[in-house]
Amino acid sequence: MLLSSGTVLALIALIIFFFAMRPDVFLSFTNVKNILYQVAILAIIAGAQTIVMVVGDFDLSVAATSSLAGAVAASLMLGGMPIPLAILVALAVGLLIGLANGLLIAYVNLSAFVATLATLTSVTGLAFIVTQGTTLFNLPAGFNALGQGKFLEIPLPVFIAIAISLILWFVLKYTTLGRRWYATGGNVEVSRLSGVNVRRARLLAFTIAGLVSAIGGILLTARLGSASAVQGDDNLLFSVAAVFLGMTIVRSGAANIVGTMVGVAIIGVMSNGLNILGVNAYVQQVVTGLIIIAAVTLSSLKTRSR
Amino acid sequence: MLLSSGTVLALIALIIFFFAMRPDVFLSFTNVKNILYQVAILAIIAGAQTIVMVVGDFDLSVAATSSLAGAVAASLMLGGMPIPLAILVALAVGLLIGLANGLLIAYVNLSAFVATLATLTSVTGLAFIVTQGTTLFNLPAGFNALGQGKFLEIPLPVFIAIAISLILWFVLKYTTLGRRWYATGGNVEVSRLSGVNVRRARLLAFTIAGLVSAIGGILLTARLGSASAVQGDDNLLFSVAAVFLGMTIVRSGAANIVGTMVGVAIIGVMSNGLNILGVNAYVQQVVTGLIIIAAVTLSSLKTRSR
Amino acid sequence: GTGGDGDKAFKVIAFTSGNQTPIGAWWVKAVTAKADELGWDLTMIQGDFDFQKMNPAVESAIGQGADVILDGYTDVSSIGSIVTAAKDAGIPIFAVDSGTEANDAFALNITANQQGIVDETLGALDDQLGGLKGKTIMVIGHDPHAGIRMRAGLAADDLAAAGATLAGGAIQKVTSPATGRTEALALVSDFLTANPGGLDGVWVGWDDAALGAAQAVTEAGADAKVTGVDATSEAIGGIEAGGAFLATVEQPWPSILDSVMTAVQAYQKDGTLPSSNFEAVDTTLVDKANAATITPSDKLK
Amino acid sequence: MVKRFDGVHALNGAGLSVRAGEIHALLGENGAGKSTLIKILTGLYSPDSGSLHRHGEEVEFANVRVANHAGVVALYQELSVIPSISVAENILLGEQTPSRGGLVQWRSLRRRARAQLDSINQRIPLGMLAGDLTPVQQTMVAFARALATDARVLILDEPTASLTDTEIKDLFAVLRSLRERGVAIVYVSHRLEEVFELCDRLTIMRNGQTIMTKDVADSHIDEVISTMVGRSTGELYPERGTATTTVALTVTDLHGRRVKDVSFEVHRGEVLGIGGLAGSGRSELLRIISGAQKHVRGEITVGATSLPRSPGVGRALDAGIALVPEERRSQGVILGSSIQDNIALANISSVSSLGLVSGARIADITTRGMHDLHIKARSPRQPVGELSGGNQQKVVLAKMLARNPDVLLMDEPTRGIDVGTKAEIYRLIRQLAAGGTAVVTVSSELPELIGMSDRILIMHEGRISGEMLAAEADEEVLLAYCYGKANEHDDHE
Ligand SMILES: Nc1ncnc2c1ncn2[C@@H]1O[C@H](COP(=O)(O)OP(=O)(O)OP(=O)(O)O)[C@@H](O)[C@H]1O
Ligand SMILES: Nc1ncnc2c1ncn2[C@@H]1O[C@H](COP(=O)(O)OP(=O)(O)OP(=O)(O)O)[C@@H](O)[C@H]1O
Ligand SMILES: [Mg+2]
Ligand SMILES: [Mg+2]
Repeated sequence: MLLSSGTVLALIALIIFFFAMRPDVFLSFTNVKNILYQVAILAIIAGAQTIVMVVGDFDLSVAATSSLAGAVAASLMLGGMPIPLAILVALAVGLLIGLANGLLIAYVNLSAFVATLATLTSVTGLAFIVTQGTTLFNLPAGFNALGQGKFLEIPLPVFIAIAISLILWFVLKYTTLGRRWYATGGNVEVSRLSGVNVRRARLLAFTIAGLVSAIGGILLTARLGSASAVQGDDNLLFSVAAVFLGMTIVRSGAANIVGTMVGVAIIGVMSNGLNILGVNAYVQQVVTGLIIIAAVTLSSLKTRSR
Repeated sequence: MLLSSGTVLALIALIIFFFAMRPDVFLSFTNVKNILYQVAILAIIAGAQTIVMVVGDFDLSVAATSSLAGAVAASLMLGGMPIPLAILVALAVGLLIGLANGLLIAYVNLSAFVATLATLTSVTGLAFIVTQGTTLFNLPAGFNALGQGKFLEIPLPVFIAIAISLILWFVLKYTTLGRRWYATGGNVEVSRLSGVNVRRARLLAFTIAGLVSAIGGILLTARLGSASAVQGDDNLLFSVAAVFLGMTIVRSGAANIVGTMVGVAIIGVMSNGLNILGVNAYVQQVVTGLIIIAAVTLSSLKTRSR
Repeated sequence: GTGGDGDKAFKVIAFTSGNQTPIGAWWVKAVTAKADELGWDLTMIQGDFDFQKMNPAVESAIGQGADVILDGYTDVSSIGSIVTAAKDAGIPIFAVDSGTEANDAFALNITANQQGIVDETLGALDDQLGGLKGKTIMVIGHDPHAGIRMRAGLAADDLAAAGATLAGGAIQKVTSPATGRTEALALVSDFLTANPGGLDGVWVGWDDAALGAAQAVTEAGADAKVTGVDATSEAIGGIEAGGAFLATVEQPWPSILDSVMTAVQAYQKDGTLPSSNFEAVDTTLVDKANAATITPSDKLK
Repeated sequence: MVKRFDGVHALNGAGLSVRAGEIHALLGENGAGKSTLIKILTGLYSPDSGSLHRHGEEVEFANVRVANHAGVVALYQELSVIPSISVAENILLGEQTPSRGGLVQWRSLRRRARAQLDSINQRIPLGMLAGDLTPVQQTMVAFARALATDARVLILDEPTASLTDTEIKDLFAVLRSLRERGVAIVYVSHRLEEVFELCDRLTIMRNGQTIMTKDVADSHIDEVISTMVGRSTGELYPERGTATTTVALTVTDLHGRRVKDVSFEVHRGEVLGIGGLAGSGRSELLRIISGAQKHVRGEITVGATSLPRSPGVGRALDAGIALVPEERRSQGVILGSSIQDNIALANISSVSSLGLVSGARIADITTRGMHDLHIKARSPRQPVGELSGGNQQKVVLAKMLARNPDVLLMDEPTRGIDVGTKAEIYRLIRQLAAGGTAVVTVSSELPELIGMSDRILIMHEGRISGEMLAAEADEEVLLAYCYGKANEHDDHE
């Protein structure tokens, strides 16, 4: 079933295309590693977005939260705080933002779009304040190693992204929490009337999304060795695009981790491939949009013909 | 009913607050004119967003479309094309982008989020190509007058924004097209079974939104006397925020022009007021998010207590 | 990485994050042309301001080996991971405008002298206003850009030292470069309504925002003067037109790039590294008098 | 119990007492307040005043979960399934999901779900997405979910509204066995025959008040009806009329996804009833004729004009064909819109000129529709979502009747409608027929089919398996047609 999905076909088509264009480079170990490295953090943030989209909402603040968490960690370490403590505080910041989102949405009944749009704005402001608008750098080498270190030639963020995806996949598939998320996303009203605590389910979804986004942001900071208020901004739109691409691979049309990772792969392969072909940056942007449309159209044609 | 809405209360509270802080300035003719001038273009783009949200969708490409239209007009005029013709071509570009969105969403059945996200990406790329990454300027004075000219001391864009809002208000309220849009947004299947051509309704909504966005973009270019690929970018999030703020003023919770304009006013008053008080830009961002949350929460409390 | 051996092509990695700006685009073209001319094996990486995408690409190129790395307009703070990778591989980085202070990340970084820029622009305001003492000047900056941040800070300090008042009590900040012009326009208009006639000058860290500030001054009918930095053709046009836009500053990018290239060639020949790793070159004030003779920064060939 | 919505009393002195081991019918007209009372019993609404006692002790249910924990469980009217998750998970939702240490016990989940489905005689694949089920199957899954909770008080709000006889029999068997086990069951239905067949006691509500509680054995159906309605009603079914000889609608050789080879004619002034089992293709047939669904081949002719292939609903409406769809909430009305906006929706061209809508004309047709159908609402501006189920259904009818269609297709038009209103609707159908409209109604209730139609078609697996004049119809023969068994002698399977 998976293989016949249009999204997967689109990914395969992209890989074949780029491989045909540059057989010497595209599927080389270095380049594949490169692609993985480039999408590792997007994969984590898209994982966070997946959870929220499973419960039928959006989180526009994922990327901003990740930037703030990275900035907080960096600023604390520069202030002399030990690495593990700084990371913990940054994770707590992500968790709290997620909690705030969750409370506003599940308990104050704001629409997820407005609430997270507002948080996005405020959180970006906070990140500017924390970084004083600059790029914080000169972070401890031990911290940077988290993002830049390698194990068996493969960068650590790749392993971390895989681990987080596996955990999220497991949670979504095998835990009661995950199933409640899916139920809530399928139909809030029915879930509520059937005794699912939908408020708590949504609260938890946003809270965990905040936490996972923070992990992504901290890793991005370690990976770049620096933190700025806006770094990783495009992770927002790309994370949503990845989840949407992935939703088409299952029959129910619900967000799911496997699909999201296929979506992330499409985005990564596309951007790396276009770079390798040396396509002009502006043209790349035009083409990126077209490829997203083609991929999703392909998937929806497939779905309809079933 | 209107006056008791939380969003309207929030607007009044903001006005009273800023007036109390700077009674000499805030409600002066110059400053009110200033606020109107500052929000005129946002009002137009938010009008476009309102239409699309009435049919129950989103358009992430409004701001990008407006930038491209402005860039196209500028580049054609610099190439020697007469002003009216260049404007017409730019409007046609907006219309075509809207049409493309509409076809993808209504006929290819893509989700509005993905489709307009993809258009946003491609259209931004096109705008970079049209401007070659630079800022186009030295536009004909006759063109710039559209954005900078005044009538009775009041800048032309204010009149244009008011005219467009009135037209959209009329269309949404009194025409069969507006009825069909609201019905489609209320329930696609019910509308279809009631004989509404929902595909055409959605197609038209996106197409008109594209056209109206283009008007906004052309005016922005005339107002600044220059065009760059990204100059109206923040209009996207602000337009969505304005529509959402406005949705809370009607009982049905549907998007509506009056509400959107209240939303636009909140955003305009807030940013002007904070500037006048000399609040730091980063703190402004934090406060903006909080005010949006406060306004929407106020409304939802109101609604629930009914 | 030692100097070239002569038998194999000299391998160069070049990267810039700012290829969506005219100057970044010019740098890409100029470096590519130079590499063609000298027969270098050039890998050009363009980052669209997205370090998450650019840094891994550069580091992977480093992993495949190179003799020299060229950096254009990417602040040192954003490329920590590249610097580490380059150091580990023993490849020197030669940079144009990639930090405002000496930094041992680079074998050489040449940039414009920020103090010089501030001296020139404030000098122009001083002349125009007949002294800065007691005048109210607004300073508009943009923190994420290291150069703008530094010169805005210097300008604010120097203004205070000269006895001028900083409008709004602090540096005014633009948050997004995309909307710099509209943000500056709103900042200045709102300040002018709140304080009619209360502004003598506006010092802006870069031309795009300065153009917005100048427009606000004109629209408010105020007589404040505005200065910018960059010498874009639009700014030069504004200066020539003799409105609120008083002056801007030309930074000599072509000659800076030439100097960097000379240093690279020296390194290619026998492995000599420049004696100093930082150089801040002087700039030229552009005002009504010389505007016609300046090549705008977005029209560099 | 007292409960007000916007100052209007939905409940105004309602009370109910249910004993363990009884099936207690809760009856009343549409909008009498039955569903509201049930929502209070299960913690979904909090009453403005009134109290709740369980085993003699006062209790308060803050939300549905608290009520469920106390053993009070409801199958709500219009409640359905979660389309995007599997059948098994739908049956054991939320706290019912077997788990250990936060992990779902999939095996035990399947076993228990299977057991629940077996107990109601359903063979639905557990792994299927609930959204892929037929409406009937969805109802059965929702029912299985209510049974899975081990409730001591089980409340069913019109569970049989969309079921056919087989499922109803299975359901009754389960309810009787639950009664044996001492479960208290509250049963809301507008099908009074069911009440007399199944229930022990009944409580009747009117205008938010409890009017009477009685043993079923001591009650008579006419008394129940007149108590409910507050007046005595005449015959349920009006006299049949005389159909004309003018053909209004001809369907020839129609093939759809499930519909096969269907041909028939309806005359002006005729009421044609279509019966059959769940999933026999009746709904699809009506949807195809109304332009809502595409067909593979076949011809549809209205009067003299032949409709183009897949005309779309708009063209079919213009040709004079109107459909009252079976799922009112997802197909019939926009719940968030007002009554008048819903009615205007199907009549946009007649309430507008030159693309502009006329508020006066909308008010006009709305007033007429609300009056003709006795729609109970505060005002034409009230959102349809706030109306009781039966009144929502009347809005759907009003919307289509305002078009004065030549051919009116109705899919289960009396589903969830009280007897009084049913009688009104039957009269209305007759009135329309007398005015020359050809009426095609699908119904799963055989008595209704016989009572209201002139002629009856029965469908079986997409084909027409039998035809009969209503006046000569016999329930047993019709039922045999429903199972496709009628023509045994010429059907050698
Ligand atoms: N959420 C609500 N807001 C406003 N009014 C409501 C709401 N829910 C119910 N009502 C009103 O309360 C009254 C009782 O409705 P209820 O749904 O309890 O009736 P019912 O007896 O279940 O009818 P039916 O047999 O048609 O389902 C109706 O007049 C209805 O319009
Ligand atoms: N097995 C199935 N899988 C998916 N959809 C189905 C299935 N069976 C029926 N449906 C859908 O359910 C709707 C009703 O089905 P259909 O017209 O066949 O039944 P019907 O005779 O009206 O019976 P009822 O509506 O009482 O179930 C149709 O839209 C049909 O497409
Ligand atoms: Mg009810
Ligand atoms: Mg049916």
